[in-house]
Amino acid sequence: MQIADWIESEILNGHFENDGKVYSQYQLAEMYTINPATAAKGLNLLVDENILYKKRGLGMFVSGDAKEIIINKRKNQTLKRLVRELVLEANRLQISEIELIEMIKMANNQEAEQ
Amino acid sequence: MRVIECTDLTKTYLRKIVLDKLSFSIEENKITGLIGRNGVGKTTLLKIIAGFIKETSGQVKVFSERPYNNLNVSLNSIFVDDQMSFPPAIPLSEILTVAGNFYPNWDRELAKRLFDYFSFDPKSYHNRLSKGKTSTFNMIIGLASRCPLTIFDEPTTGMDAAVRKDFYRALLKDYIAYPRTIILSSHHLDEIEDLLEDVLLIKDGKKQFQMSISELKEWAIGLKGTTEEVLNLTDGKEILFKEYFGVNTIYAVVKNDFSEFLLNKARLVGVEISSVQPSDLCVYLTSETKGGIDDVFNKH
Amino acid sequence: MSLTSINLWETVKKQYFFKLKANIDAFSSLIGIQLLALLFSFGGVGSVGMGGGNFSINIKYYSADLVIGFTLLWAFVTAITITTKPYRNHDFTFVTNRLSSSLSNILFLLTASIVGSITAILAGNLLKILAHILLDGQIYSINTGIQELVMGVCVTIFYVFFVTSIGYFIGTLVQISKLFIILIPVLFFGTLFLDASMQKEPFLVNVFTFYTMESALSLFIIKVIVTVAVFFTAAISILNRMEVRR
Amino acid sequence: MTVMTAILPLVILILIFGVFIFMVRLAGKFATPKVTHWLLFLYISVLLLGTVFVPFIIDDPMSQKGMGKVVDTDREFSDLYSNLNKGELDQIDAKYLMKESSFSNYQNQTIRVESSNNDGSQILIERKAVNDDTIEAFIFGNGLIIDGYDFSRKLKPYHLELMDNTLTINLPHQQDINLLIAKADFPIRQFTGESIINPSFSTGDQVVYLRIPNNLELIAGDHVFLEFIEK
Repeated sequence: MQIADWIESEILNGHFENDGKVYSQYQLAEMYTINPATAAKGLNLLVDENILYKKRGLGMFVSGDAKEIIINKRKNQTLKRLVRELVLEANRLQISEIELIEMIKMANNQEAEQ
Repeated sequence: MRVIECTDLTKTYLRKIVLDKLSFSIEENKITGLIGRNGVGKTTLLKIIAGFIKETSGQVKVFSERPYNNLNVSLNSIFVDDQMSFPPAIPLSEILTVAGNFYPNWDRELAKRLFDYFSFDPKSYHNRLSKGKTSTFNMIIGLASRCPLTIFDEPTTGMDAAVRKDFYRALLKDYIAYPRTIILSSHHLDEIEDLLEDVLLIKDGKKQFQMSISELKEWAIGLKGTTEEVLNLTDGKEILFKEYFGVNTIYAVVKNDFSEFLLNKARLVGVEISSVQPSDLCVYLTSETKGGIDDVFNKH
Repeated sequence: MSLTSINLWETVKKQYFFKLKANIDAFSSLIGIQLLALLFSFGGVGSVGMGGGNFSINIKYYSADLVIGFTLLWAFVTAITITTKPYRNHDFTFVTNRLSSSLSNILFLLTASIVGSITAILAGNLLKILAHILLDGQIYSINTGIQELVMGVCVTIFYVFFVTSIGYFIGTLVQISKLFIILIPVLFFGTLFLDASMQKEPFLVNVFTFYTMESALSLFIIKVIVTVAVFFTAAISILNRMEVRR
Repeated sequence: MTVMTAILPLVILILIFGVFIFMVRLAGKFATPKVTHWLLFLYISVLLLGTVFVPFIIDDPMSQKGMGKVVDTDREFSDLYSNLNKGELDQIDAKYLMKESSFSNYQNQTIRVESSNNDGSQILIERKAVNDDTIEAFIFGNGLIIDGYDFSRKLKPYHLELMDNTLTINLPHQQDINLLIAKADFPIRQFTGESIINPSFSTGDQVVYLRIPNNLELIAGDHVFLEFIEK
């Protein structure tokens, strides 16, 4: 559901503030040349995860704690999956756990310098 | 309100069953993709819906009326395909005016702008257009007529990629502005996937399935890994498609009714899990052999 | 999306004007045909030779007979062509059902008959003038007054429309199966030769005289109208069951 | 041979049909709508022009040129003959008088009348009361009625020749008359009963009417039937 992911990242980098209005399904459909129903489904997904809430007749709005929900959702889903794949790849290359941690630390430092 | 309702629709041509007890219905103001292999009866179905040919048995209702020889159905629907024929004596610009007389919701402005955008010469004649140009012109007629039921039967034959993209975008924009029921019969499901809301898949004259595009995207799952790992994961399940890679790795497609737990376990064991594109899924579901064209080559 | 509805006659009207525009080249071939007929009838439509004691008389008759004959042929061919698949498919691109398509065809054929008849009769006049100017000899005109002209046009319209109904019916039969393309001529010439060889008055000749020898105008009109109605209704009911744009 | 004649019309018919289809196809192909509109407009205007001018060019009805519509040919013939027999020339319509001539100061006592028409000609003789040595000759004819219209004007009258005492009546040499007649079209003819195949055609002979001086003696030559009028 690229629509849902896209809106989440837009919220994370602040394009949609809290309680701000989000694009309607038709605007999204227009932008992405996708069927409005598909866009609506994406929006409803976010409503189920109460990242967004619906005001009857007005459209979709970013809920207050949208950011936190997205962050820990991504944390225990996407981040965990990436870590698992990391570990798997390390086993295949017979890299010990210590070495792996070392590599993560190095990467972290490089990231911190930027 | 259901625009189209078919129950046990059957059509036979000289003892060859083309449609075999096909039942489905299409809701109002939805874009439905009619997908199926060549000669599976898509065009026949559409011509029955448009009221051009008679059903052998079963029942068809369009706008809750039998479409055959029905004036109101003809007024509120338009059938666009590459055999759409216009009188040779009428130049293109005049065909637009004629269409304007016939269709109540005809948008002259839109037709004119599309006509100029795709740089048609008003003086030229329909039977002298190239294949792509013909499809483009027919598409303009289909779009501008704004019929409550607009049927496109392989509308993009002969169109180049750019024109196809324009067509899909124009179709969607006009659909958003003036919602109507649209049936798009096509082979390029991958191209029109995003446009569709529902997909109706036909195989051997029967309905394989009818579901929304988003469900279809999560309907099946691809497993790639060592042969015995994948096989024991998928035992007891109907394998829709399998392909062998290298020594003993295999890629198999099955219906996705695994629990999240099982999927994690599989990943741990090194089985790659990937989603299946709807267009590929439809190909797998409608192919005669499980292995696709490779079966032809590795038969011996 | 709100549905609109339409009544039959509105559609027929729209289709009729569409047909006039679409089949314009039928009229250009009408002109070609009539000019050809004029050319052929330059030598006189009929000629009679007589002899008295010491004189011989050669009379050449000039009238629009040949032009009308060719116009009948043209009408027959036009009626057949508009029942063929491409022409019918033109209707089904837009809004139609089989009845409205047939009715607009009939209205078109009526217009063609009227235009064909008027031009044919007037062409007859043209012929007389040209004959007078170009050929030596004084041309004598017997009762070609306005009153005859009008009656001529009306009767010719009936004849042409009568022929179009036959053409339309035959065209429809051919649409049922191509076999009729062979069957109808065989039947037509067959009965002619068969009866002729049996010295019996051929059936078709009787049919022909049934109309052409009818000297009472009102009776003639009734006969033609009834026959036209029969042929067209038969054609319509057949076409109503025909599948289209296979 | 009969098969040939039966087949021939068929072949011609098919030929015409072929030419015809070719014409339709040809006309259809290059005639774009604009051309056709122009063609139609031009053609119709030419036709209308023709219709307007027809009456002026074709002399119609023919009555203006002495060839009026003869209503009842038989009755008219009988009237003609009865008047002739009674010698009342002035009763006869001028259109029947084809030629009038006279031979003055004929001195001889006798005159021999003969004719070169070997089926014989009929001659009416009126003996005048006076001897004025002049012989008047009248030739009457109702020679040619076609479809009820009198074309006898077209016929050349007998040729009279007086040589010393013989009056010879010579038939005009062979005459070929070509007529162009504009007829009603067959749809009209169907109701007016006219026909183009066998037009009603009647021709009577020419009659020679002589007025001779009282004392002139007549000798009947060959091929001649003399009839004297009692007045």
